[in-house]
Amino acid sequence: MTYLAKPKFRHPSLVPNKLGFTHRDYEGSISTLCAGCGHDSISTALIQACYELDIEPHRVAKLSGIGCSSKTPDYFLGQSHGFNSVHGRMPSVLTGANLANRDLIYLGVSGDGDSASIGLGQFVHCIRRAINMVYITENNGVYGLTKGQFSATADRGSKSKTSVNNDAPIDLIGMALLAGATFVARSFSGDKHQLVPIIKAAISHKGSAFIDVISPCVQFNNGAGSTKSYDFVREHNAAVNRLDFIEERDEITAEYEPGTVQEVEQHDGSILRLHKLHLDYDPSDRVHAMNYLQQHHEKGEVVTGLLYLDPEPRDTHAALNTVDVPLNSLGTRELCPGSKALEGINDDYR
Amino acid sequence: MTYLAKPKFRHPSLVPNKLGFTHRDYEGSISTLCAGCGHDSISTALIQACYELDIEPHRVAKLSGIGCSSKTPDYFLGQSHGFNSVHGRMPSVLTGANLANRDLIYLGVSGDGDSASIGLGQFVHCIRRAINMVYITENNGVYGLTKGQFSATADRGSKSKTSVNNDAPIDLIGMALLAGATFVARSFSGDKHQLVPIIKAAISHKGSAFIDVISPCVQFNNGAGSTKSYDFVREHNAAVNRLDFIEERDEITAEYEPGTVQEVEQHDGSILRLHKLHLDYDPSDRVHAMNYLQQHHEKGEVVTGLLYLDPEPRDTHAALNTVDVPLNSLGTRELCPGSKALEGINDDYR
Amino acid sequence: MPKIEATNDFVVKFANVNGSGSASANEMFARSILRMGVPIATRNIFPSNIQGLPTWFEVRVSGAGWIGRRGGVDLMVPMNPQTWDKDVASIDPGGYLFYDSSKPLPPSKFRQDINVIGVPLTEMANSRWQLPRDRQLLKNMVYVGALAALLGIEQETLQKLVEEQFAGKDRLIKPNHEALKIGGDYVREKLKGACGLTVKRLDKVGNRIFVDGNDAAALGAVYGGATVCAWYPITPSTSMAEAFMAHCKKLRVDSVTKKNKFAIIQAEDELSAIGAVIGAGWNGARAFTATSGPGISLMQEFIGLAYFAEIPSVIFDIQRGGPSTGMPTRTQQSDILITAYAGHGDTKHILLFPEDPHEAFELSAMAFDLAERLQAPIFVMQDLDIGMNSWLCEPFSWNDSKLYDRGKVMTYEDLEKGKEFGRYLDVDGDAIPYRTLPGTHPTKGAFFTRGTSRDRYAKYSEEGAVYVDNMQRLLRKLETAKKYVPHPIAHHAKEPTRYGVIYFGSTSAAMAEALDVLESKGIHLDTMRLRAFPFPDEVIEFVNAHDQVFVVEQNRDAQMRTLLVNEGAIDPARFISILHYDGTPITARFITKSISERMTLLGAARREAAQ
Amino acid sequence: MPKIEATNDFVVKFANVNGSGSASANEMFARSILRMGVPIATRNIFPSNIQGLPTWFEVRVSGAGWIGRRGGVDLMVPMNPQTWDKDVASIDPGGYLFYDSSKPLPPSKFRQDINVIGVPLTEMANSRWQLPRDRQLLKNMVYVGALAALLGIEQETLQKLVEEQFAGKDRLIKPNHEALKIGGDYVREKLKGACGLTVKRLDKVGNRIFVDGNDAAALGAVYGGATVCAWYPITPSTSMAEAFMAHCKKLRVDSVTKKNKFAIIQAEDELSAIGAVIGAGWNGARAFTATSGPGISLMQEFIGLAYFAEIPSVIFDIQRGGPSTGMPTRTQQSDILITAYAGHGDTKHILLFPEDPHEAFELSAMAFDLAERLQAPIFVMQDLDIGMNSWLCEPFSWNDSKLYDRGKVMTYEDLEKGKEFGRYLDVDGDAIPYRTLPGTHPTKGAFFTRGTSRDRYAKYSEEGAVYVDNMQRLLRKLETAKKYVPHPIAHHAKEPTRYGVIYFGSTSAAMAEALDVLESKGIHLDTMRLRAFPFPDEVIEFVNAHDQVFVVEQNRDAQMRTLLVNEGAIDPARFISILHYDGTPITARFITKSISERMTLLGAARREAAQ
Ligand SMILES: Cc1ncc(C[n+]2csc(CCOP(=O)(O)OP(=O)(O)O)c2C)c(N)n1
Ligand SMILES: Cc1ncc(C[n+]2csc(CCOP(=O)(O)OP(=O)(O)O)c2C)c(N)n1
Ligand code: SF4
Ligand code: SF4
Ligand SMILES: [Mg+2]
Ligand SMILES: [Mg+2]
Repeated sequence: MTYLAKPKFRHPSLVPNKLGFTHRDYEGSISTLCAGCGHDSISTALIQACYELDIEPHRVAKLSGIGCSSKTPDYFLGQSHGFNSVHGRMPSVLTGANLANRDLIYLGVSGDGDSASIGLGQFVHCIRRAINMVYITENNGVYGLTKGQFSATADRGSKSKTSVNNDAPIDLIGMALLAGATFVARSFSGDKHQLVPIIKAAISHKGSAFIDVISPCVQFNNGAGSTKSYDFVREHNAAVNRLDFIEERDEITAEYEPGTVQEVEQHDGSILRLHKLHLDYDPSDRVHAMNYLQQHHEKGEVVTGLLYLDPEPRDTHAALNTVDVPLNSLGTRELCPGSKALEGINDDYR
Repeated sequence: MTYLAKPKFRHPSLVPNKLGFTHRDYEGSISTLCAGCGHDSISTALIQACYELDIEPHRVAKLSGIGCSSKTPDYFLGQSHGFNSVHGRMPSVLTGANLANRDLIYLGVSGDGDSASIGLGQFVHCIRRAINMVYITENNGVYGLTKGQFSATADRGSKSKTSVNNDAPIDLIGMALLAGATFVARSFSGDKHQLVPIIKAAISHKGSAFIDVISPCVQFNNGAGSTKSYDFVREHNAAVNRLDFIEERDEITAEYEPGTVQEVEQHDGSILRLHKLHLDYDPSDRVHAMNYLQQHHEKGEVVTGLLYLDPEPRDTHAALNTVDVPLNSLGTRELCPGSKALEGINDDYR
Repeated sequence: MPKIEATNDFVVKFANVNGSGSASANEMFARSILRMGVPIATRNIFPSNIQGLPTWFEVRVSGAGWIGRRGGVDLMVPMNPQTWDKDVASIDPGGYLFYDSSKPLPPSKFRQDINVIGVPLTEMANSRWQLPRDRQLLKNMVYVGALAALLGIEQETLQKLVEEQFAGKDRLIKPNHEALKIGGDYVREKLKGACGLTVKRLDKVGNRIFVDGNDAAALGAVYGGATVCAWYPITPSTSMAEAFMAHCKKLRVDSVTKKNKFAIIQAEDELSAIGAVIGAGWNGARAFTATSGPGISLMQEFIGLAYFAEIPSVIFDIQRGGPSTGMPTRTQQSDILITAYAGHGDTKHILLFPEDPHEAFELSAMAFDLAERLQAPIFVMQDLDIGMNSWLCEPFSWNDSKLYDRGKVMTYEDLEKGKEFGRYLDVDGDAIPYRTLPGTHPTKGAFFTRGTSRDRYAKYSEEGAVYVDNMQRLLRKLETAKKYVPHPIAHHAKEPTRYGVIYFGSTSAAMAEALDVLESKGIHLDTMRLRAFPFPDEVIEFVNAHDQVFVVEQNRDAQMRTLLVNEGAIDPARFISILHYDGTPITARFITKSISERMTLLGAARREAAQ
Repeated sequence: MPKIEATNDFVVKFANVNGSGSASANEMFARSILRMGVPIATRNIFPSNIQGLPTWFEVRVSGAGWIGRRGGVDLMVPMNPQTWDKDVASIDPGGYLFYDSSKPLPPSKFRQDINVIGVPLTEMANSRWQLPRDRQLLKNMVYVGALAALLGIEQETLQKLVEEQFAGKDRLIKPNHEALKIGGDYVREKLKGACGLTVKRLDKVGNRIFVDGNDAAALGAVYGGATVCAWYPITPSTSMAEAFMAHCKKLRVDSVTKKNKFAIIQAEDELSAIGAVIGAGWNGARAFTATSGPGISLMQEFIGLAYFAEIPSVIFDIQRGGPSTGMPTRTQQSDILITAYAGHGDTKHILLFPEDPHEAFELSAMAFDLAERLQAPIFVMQDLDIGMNSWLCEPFSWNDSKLYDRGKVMTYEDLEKGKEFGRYLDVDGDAIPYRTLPGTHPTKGAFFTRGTSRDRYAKYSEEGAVYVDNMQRLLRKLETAKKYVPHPIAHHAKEPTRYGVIYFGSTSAAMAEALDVLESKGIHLDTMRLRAFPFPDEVIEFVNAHDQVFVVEQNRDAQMRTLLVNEGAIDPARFISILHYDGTPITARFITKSISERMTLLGAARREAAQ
């Protein structure tokens, strides 16, 4: 919000995590977004999640498109490399980056305009290709940076100061499920307690994880006619579950009512413990999830929580059978077949 | 297939339709596709449908992208204007054409590469905008024209001569339903009896009608490992209904078992009579349809038929509140506010 | 302390924070001067951001009528602490610093060679109003009141502007009037004579209008008969599409049915926007899109299609700072090559270069005639400076007797009469073929439009000769275009000279002033203002008639000079490029300085050669 | 009847139908001549279609070693009834028509001034084989056998080729051998001496290889260390990506783990392909895409990003006939401007121009070094003629002592040592800054990459001076590039001359021959073959050292001349453009004729001036 120098004492208790990093080590530049913008809360949640996961900040690569949302990677993880690419095309840039170095954590940050309007094709294709990443849309139903036009996620009938949206909305969650994402969640920028564990679980998921975060634009889409306003989401938020993210098995101690808690172990050993809020919701069944979401969306509900999880995710690198070391670490010796091989090749062309 | 001059006596009985046009009047140039290509059968079905509907051929505008499929508009309706635009972008060109003249029938013809790969964004957006059109994908799971690479609709695990597809497939029907298409059908190029009435119904539908036609590529994707081959589709075709298209109410005479037939009247007075083959299938329920399709797709079935119909379709022109006459028919007098108005406008700027 | 003394000839600059509500106060300040009959030029400098970052607003007051950017600041109003240092540094020696003196500032924050005028704006506003939002907004009006009093701006004029502004929201009028008065009173009481800058009523504005280029171009599109607009938001073109929507709602709704004689869609991206324009153009409607550099890049493939398939289409490029996302809120003329040669393969396109909003209106309307006449994409090359700043310019005018030129379209009757139709046949020898619109005739005139090569009858062909035939016709069509596009405007210097200068677009205003200054220094230049590409013959003649020609452009790579050299087959040595491309509008001072320096060098060289 | 008599110097052309299996038979015919030590050049002319349309295959036999297209046909083999008339018309007087005489044809179908050689191919094939597919395929081998006998091609050589071709499918060898024999026997019995064209064993092929440019460039990418390839199918670039895949499978699979030291993705379109290349380049892998004109158009925005954000990336443009979809299966050099100035705003890029597959291999490998050294997109400008036709060229070679030049990358150690890091800081005075790769160091060297303007430390900035500073450095970087790119290759004519000729890419082979012919006519030209843009200084020096310079290009708009004039500040009057752009490869005959005509005119003008 402000342009002032960074305040010195924001965190009275700078408790270091396992790696010895404090919260501060996960922060970025001061945000230049509007005061109260939902996107800033998502940045905070990302900082919190990485801090709690004891991630080395520089092992994260942050990629984004263009928009207020796409600016945010500048505002967290200042020790990570970031790439603010072009509008709607972050998914392909992230795909290439991931191919080049399978060893980093890829965080794709985008907006609803960036991903559902200009970038819809890339969004879907990057997911169907099973890129190991966390893909977050900071979804406010408008183009913030170009001053408030409706984006493709605005619901039909949404009203802004100057117009009404007549087009059918793009359902990014539905698209991601259709395209084969193996981790799909929806959350709300105003609900840090829900969002932080979801981000943590997504980071530990070794496949295409997609999180759609409703993130109100206080400047252009927080009014009464909007289904992306703070008030609307608060009132219509229908969380299907609450997630605890647990790094190691032995941390689990408490006992729960049978049927109310579901535990999923991920490949890296982490445990996702889902407290069922809707007992009939089964996040392991993709078709069920789609159906549930569609039905509840028609009723005007904003279904949130971990919506779908495949504990056996796919990863492009497995499909491509690439070597275990990052491709960018291979040098001349490993890559160049040399002059000897060339002699044989020349012969083939004679 | 051949380059020879058009044979003279292909239709022994050239019975004229109500407008006095014969079948021949709906034909186009000789196809240059491979012998046996599914796309040619779709052209034949289109010709048949337009003939039976007594459409004036020149009232149809045919638009396409690039590909074998996108070449086909040259091979039917030779008296219609056609526009073979650029790869993957037919939807936007069609959208503009439709805005310019709401009085023509718009036929968008595309391929799976054209619509699901490069053109996915435009495909979805043109549907969510509720453009009054018939949008047909001639879906063979490959890029025919560039010689057989997998397209985005190829199922995971599909095998071609040289490779296996590892990416999740794009489900165009699912996408169309998600995006708000008001008429959604799937058919098979090898099943003319199913396809022709579907095309007729789609043309009479005054909104975004989408038909995905599985259309085997005999050259590159008709082998054993393909889910888009003639054999596979014949074996796994699970038609949920059969459609009779009836132009006027009084034509209806026969009586049917209760529950086996469903009739829907469209805005133009035409009747769609659906013979239920799966009694539990309800094409008027979008969410149900999506769920059914997903479930049956997971079982390896190719569900065909009229999958979804909203008898009250939307049309962009209604949303935009455009005048009833085509915009392209308005002249200087209707469009130019003139010098008088300009004086007042100048004043506003002082 | 020297004091700049000037009447109706100075520059005031406001430094504010994005989203603080200062824009309308500053605008009112500027307009009050205009209402006093004194020409002004204003320029907004804003960030690519919504709230909280620095913005500036520059008001040039020029009784002489110069409306380009002059350069320099006589009176600075730094309301943004973040940029204070730079703002203070930017004042010309002897100039004025008008600041909010509510909080004391250390002497190091000031300069010795300027005149400091403090007014406790915050204090005054806070003591009068309670609500934070009121305090913030009305403080802006307090400084306007104070400045008006300092400069001698008539209070009634300002009051009237307040009334116009808040017509309908009448309860806002009183506090705003009061704020003006509070500021004014303070100055009248405590700061009499503090400022040597004065506004004095004149009669130099006449019937001119004050309007921005996007608004004007949008109106031009309404008058030009555009019915279809497909666009995607991008600074600085967004306001053109939005203005088109606004004008259409006023001017294009059928009075009886209340239905719209227009269709505007916000596309999902620029590829879709240009696709829709091409679809509509193919189908016989006048259609356009408005975009900026990144959009132009994305549209390349489609533009190539429109060129080759010969589809009328109009593209407004409101140029901003490139390359890539570049400087999205800064101005440049740097999309010239990418538009002139848009698309892979051999292509050439038609570009128009309006100099101000008045001409933006005219060329915008004309673009639609040209598109249909020439069956080609037409680019209207605006820039952020024209597009998003209000300019004082001649009022719009329209000749009611003129009908739209719909170009060569075969009708049902033509076809019925048996007129020969070949879509790409050059019947008239001007290389422009006839087209038919979809749905024209049941059995005649249908053809297949494609981006692949085809013969004169639109039949697909891969024959070399057929391809070449078509490509040469397309070149000849560009020759024909030279007759139709707006011609350049030339002026002879007062004295015969072997030197010329070529310029175009938003450079025009600064150029006029620079020429005046140069002339007063004894530097005489014949001038030519380009208005279109391809260049009509007189452009090449102009160059050939001079030993040396300056080409003034707002880009790094001398893109217009490239076009001149390449298309005119002119020796590059003839040209001297004057390039300004830091994203700010070019100034008269910059041009004057650059040209005089080069002239001195040239003179020296000549003298040396003569020895 | 005159009879063309020639040994090892003639052109044979086959006319076939797409998908009829003729390609491999024709290819075998051609290769048999090569195996006899006689140089050949082959060219495929095929439609944008899969089955049923006309294709041609041209085999030039040249003992002298000319491998450009010559023009003209000495022996025509028209196996496609659809194109019979044109095919027959294309034979040089005195030439030969070899046809399937199974069905009688009326005399009107022939010409008086050519020699007709009929062989009942269908009849012979049908009487020997029953299955339709066998009949079709083996008929092709019958004509190959017959032609071989006619021309004196060694039967054993052909038989051996059959064995190599069907190695592994051994049961196919016998019928193919038999087919060859049936055709050969017929000729030996009935047509002795019917043809004056002869192939005679030579030793002119040496250790040269016969390979197409896409295959070669793909291999170059393997040798150049490319690990990431993202592409989208488009003719004529598809085969390059497919060849890269094939080479990688052979050369880049870890022998122990069987895992791949490469990642290839077929993207959903060209925007995605170039995006992935940029992402990989940013992340420190060597990455490329292969595409053609429409893809280049779509990539413009991303290329601008790569330029401005300085991301190593390699783009192979296999040029085809433009504009728009144009002539997808024809060749051109018409993407020069759109690549050199790709992207909106002020941009300039680095282009490489291989002359044949050998150089395609070299420049392909080099492109990856250049990309990382210069931190910029590098375009390798091939065309369909090089890319999709097999060329006889020098064998590939590699210097094993060479390590990849990874450019200026700061390591963990550098950062740890406290070396100053500013992403856009010109530390070494060559305008190339240092970069860090993601993940390098826990607390140092991270930065934010963006397409917006920023300062030397990668911090976002909208300051004019900061922007200009960066843009000027980018220009200087292009100056630096001139040192690294492959230099042009110049040749002095035998006699001193004031005339020069500039050419590049696939024109090279035809040019060599044309120069030889011109020299024999007494026309002497100094030559320069361009290999890269930006032009090293010697290019400009070459032009300045000659009165007139021909520029030979395969496009309509003289695009390379535009670059020369513009970037070299050269008077366009110095250049004479020789343009060939009908989609067929330029021929020696065309160049010879065009240049001699112009020289005659110039000579006449000179004589006139002298009078
Ligand atoms: C090619 C291109 N077109 C248009 C723009 C202008 N633009 C910048 S941000 C934006 C929309 C951003 O919307 P969204 O992704 O929802 O982000 P938000 O600002 O709402 O967070 C647009 C259209 C651009 N930068 N590039
Ligand atoms: C921008 C662009 N990229 C690539 C191509 C090459 N291309 C032509 S057709 C095609 C694929 C067509 O596939 P599909 O739409 O499935 O049609 P099919 O041939 O299978 O019927 C491609 C990639 C092109 N014409 N334009
Ligand atoms: S405009 Fe909206 S999205 Fe952008 S920073 Fe402000 S509140 Fe956030
Ligand atoms: S390649 Fe496939 S899609 Fe194309 S014409 Fe042949 S069979 Fe049909
Ligand atoms: Mg948004
Ligand atoms: Mg296909």
